[in-house]
Amino acid sequence: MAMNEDKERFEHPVYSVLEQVPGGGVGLTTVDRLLTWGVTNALWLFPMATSCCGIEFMATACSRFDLDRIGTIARGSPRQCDVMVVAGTITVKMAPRVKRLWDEMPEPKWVIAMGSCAISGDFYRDIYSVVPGVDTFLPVDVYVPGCPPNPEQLLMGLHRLKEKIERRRRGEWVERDPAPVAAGLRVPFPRIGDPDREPDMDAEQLAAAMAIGKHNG
Amino acid sequence: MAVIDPHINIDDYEPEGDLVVLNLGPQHPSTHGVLRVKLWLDGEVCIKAVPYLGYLHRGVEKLCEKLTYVMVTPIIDKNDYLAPITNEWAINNSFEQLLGVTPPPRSQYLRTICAEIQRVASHLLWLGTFGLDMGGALGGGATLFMHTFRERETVLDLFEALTGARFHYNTLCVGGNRHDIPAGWDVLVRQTLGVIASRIDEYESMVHENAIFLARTVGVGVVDPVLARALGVSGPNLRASGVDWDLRRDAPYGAYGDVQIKVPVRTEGDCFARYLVRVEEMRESIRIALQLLDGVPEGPICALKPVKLPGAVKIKPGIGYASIETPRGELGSWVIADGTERPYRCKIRPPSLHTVALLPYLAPGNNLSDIVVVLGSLDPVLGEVDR
Amino acid sequence: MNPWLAGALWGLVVVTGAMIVAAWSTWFERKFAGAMQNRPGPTEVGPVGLLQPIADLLKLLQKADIIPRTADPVLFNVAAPLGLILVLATLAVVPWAPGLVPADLDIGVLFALSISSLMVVPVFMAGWGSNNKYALLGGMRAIAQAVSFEVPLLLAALVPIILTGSFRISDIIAAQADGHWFALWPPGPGALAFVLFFLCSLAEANRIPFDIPEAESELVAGITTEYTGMKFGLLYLAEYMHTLVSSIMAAALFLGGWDGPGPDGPHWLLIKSLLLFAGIFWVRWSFLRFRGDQLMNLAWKKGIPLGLAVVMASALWVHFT
Amino acid sequence: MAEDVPLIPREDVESYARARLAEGYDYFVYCAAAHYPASDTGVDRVLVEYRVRRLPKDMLAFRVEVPTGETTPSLVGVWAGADWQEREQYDLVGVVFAGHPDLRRIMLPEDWEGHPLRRDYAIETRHPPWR
Repeated sequence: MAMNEDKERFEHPVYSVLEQVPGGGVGLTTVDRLLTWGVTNALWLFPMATSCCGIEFMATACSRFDLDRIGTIARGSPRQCDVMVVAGTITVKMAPRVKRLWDEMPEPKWVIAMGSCAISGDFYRDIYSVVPGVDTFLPVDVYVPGCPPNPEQLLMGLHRLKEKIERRRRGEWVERDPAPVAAGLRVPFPRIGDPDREPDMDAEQLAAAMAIGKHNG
Repeated sequence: MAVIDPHINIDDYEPEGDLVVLNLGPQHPSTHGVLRVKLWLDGEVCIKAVPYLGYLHRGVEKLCEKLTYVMVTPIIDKNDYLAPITNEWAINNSFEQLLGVTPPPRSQYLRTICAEIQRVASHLLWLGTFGLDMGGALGGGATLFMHTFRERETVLDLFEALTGARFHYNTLCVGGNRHDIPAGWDVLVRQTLGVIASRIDEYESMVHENAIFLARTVGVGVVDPVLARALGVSGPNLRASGVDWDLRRDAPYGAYGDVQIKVPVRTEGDCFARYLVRVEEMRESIRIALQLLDGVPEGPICALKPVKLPGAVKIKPGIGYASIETPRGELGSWVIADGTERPYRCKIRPPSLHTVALLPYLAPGNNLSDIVVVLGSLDPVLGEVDR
Repeated sequence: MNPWLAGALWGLVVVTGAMIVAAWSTWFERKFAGAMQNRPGPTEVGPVGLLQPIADLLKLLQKADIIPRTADPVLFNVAAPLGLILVLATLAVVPWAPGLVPADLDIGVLFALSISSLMVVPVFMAGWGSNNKYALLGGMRAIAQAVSFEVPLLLAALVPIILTGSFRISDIIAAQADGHWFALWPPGPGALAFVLFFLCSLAEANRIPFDIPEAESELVAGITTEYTGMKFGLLYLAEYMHTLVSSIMAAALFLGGWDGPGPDGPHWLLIKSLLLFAGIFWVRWSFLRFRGDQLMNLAWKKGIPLGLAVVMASALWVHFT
Repeated sequence: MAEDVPLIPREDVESYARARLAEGYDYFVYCAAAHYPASDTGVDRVLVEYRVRRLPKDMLAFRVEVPTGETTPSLVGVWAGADWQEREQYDLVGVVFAGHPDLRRIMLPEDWEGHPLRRDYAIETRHPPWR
């Protein structure tokens, strides 16, 4: 599975080719910086916009804030995107689809959880049909809190994601963001990679995601 | 195009070519949220459309039973996320009716002005996304979208000045408002609405006589008024089909009794008529808001004393229904009170749910491109469809 | 000079030039769209965002290359480069100045048009090979559209051929010397044929208002739905190149090619075609999209009769002068 | 302003509804249901309320009581709008409408257990592997 830890080890054929070149090791650092520059300056977003936060996402893409300034555009197909922005509440019925779309995105890829519903479920965290935060099934890189977050906050989140990518690509160890504390969460649900998470949960979620389309519902 | 029975059994249909089953959504650029429509296509012509709802079912009604009357307002905000203030108003209207309080006139005026400004913002967003449905994210639609969002931002600024939030204001409470008008707000409102009024003319000149816009909307997705009434369709969608009914005029609430309301009605019932009605409504809303702004009475903004505790409001047993006219139609709340500080049952009557119910009737016989346009012209908000 | 060496040099120059123009036209388009939409467009990456295409390219190169398990791997993989190759092949017959032409074929116009009409093959290969319903619908629409618009496009291209009496593009350009551009002279058929040719090449290149094969609002991303990384980049680039080549052809056939005030030369062809190219962006960012059947109506009921009329008119002109 | 809402016996609902439709009440507003668990005031039952309008001004509501385990006739044949509304109330409250053409769950996945808006349904019910 595509986990956070895997991203540090992600290797492209470009690297293996360059290592054969005499003196390539020195050049690799420069090439790596160039490639990192390319990645961080062309983050294409997949708007997983389900509710209110989706409207603020649209506002961010529009003329006052303009995502295009930093080279970021939104594409409709997950195959061409780098960052999934989960904007809005994810319900039990929707979660397998989100998981499936996430798996359809090509590496390297990142997730931004936008808004408190995507972060922890917020108001609805105790509701029978709402997933208490997308970090229970997606490896969230950046949390953008707010209900909904202002466009400035989403831009800040993108900036933070860039910084994280750069530091990771330089080989630094980047701690995961701490799980936001949802006060009064009655039924805690461990997020991906937590030690108290049931070991076969990932496989179950994957199986549920792959099963969609086999039945109506 | 032959009229196809919406309840056709797909096994009985003999296609000209092969049948394609296409799932539009739940994550699709133009389903306006997380609606999923299962389409059976013969070539590109739809034979049958079955919408599947519930991808945003957040259990708001169950949550209302667990929260007190005071705590319900911020939750309800999130239902129709394009016009949050009308959600707050609809639910508080029901509570006030059961409680037997009437908000003071200043609060009524403020609510009405906010609702009308919100209607402008909501319709602006609709116009933009309607353009996206026809022009795509990389085309003229995007240009229209960006322009309408520019104006919508200025409306959000007004609300930010009034309540501190861009949306999800939590500004109404049982018996009145929380936030009084800040100094200079009325000047700001006049200025902004004046600009928007002039910009609406610009949009009209951009799309109104555009041959492609006309070709895509005129005569597409005609809604039959009898069917619309039976399904409970309301708001601009119903008025575009020739039914002259507007709660603001026919059952006045808030400060609507104090103004003359001209309700735009079209009889064609197609996408273009819905566009015309909405654009005319924007103009009308601006006029109403400006007219009310001149006569905002002085006085308190809340009939009850300011709420300090979440359990401060208790309502004696009873069942009540009250509804208001939102940008999408009749939004009502059916509330059962049982004498405690929490509602026993809270049912929201969302206009969008009834609007989406039109889709199985409108889609058959249409091209795939037209289905997207028809869905866009109905302006559903999935937050309130699924609740 | 050795013909092989000459061919290689020409290929290098033309292909590199066209690639650079197409890559930076994405930057130009984003700035242009920004200007139309009250926003700045790319600003942060390099001065006024000029390095944005390079960043996009580097990013696309690093993306994982996913071939869906159910896709047809041959069609899926071949479609993207094939599109680009076909578009570049068209450039071989474009004369940039008198004597300055990679391959001065005596059937240059036919060659260019037949190659550019082959462009629908990779598009349908991508649509079919992806094994995705949206992509398939996109591919089907592309074929229907190409078949419809091929006829008026050829009819419009016949007008300069009839007026010149030659299929050789350099002859056609030479016939337009000293401002006798076919878009202006003879009055009437030339101008109509130019408009028709331009509109049909918009449709051939799948540009708004004729971009139904990749209508984002209905088909998510159309034929490119399943493509990742650089393959998507190639398809995207091929689309831009196709638009660019259409502009160059229109400039050569109707706007006098290298002819212009002051010294003649390749710069005039470049300026004219880039202006047409910018015009395409202008159209793209201001128009909505037609529906499929309306498009067919336009091609068969308006385009073909108009094409026949201008061909007849130009034949009569040649006959009586 | 408490309105007077008649409680119709279940067997008469359909004829009552048809009579209202004949009077011109052709606008369907909603169908809502509330669950009342067994108590000293009555058995375990669901209260269903229909509301219709005669545009522009008149509005009318009527109620039906359905004991748990029994059914009430569906009004889809009278007002087409009752279709999805009754499905929703079946899904969330668990009241079964006899004669409904397509009584499936509408909001929740089709394999869901229980009806969440019943008073005995715990709000924080788990649904592995998603919550």
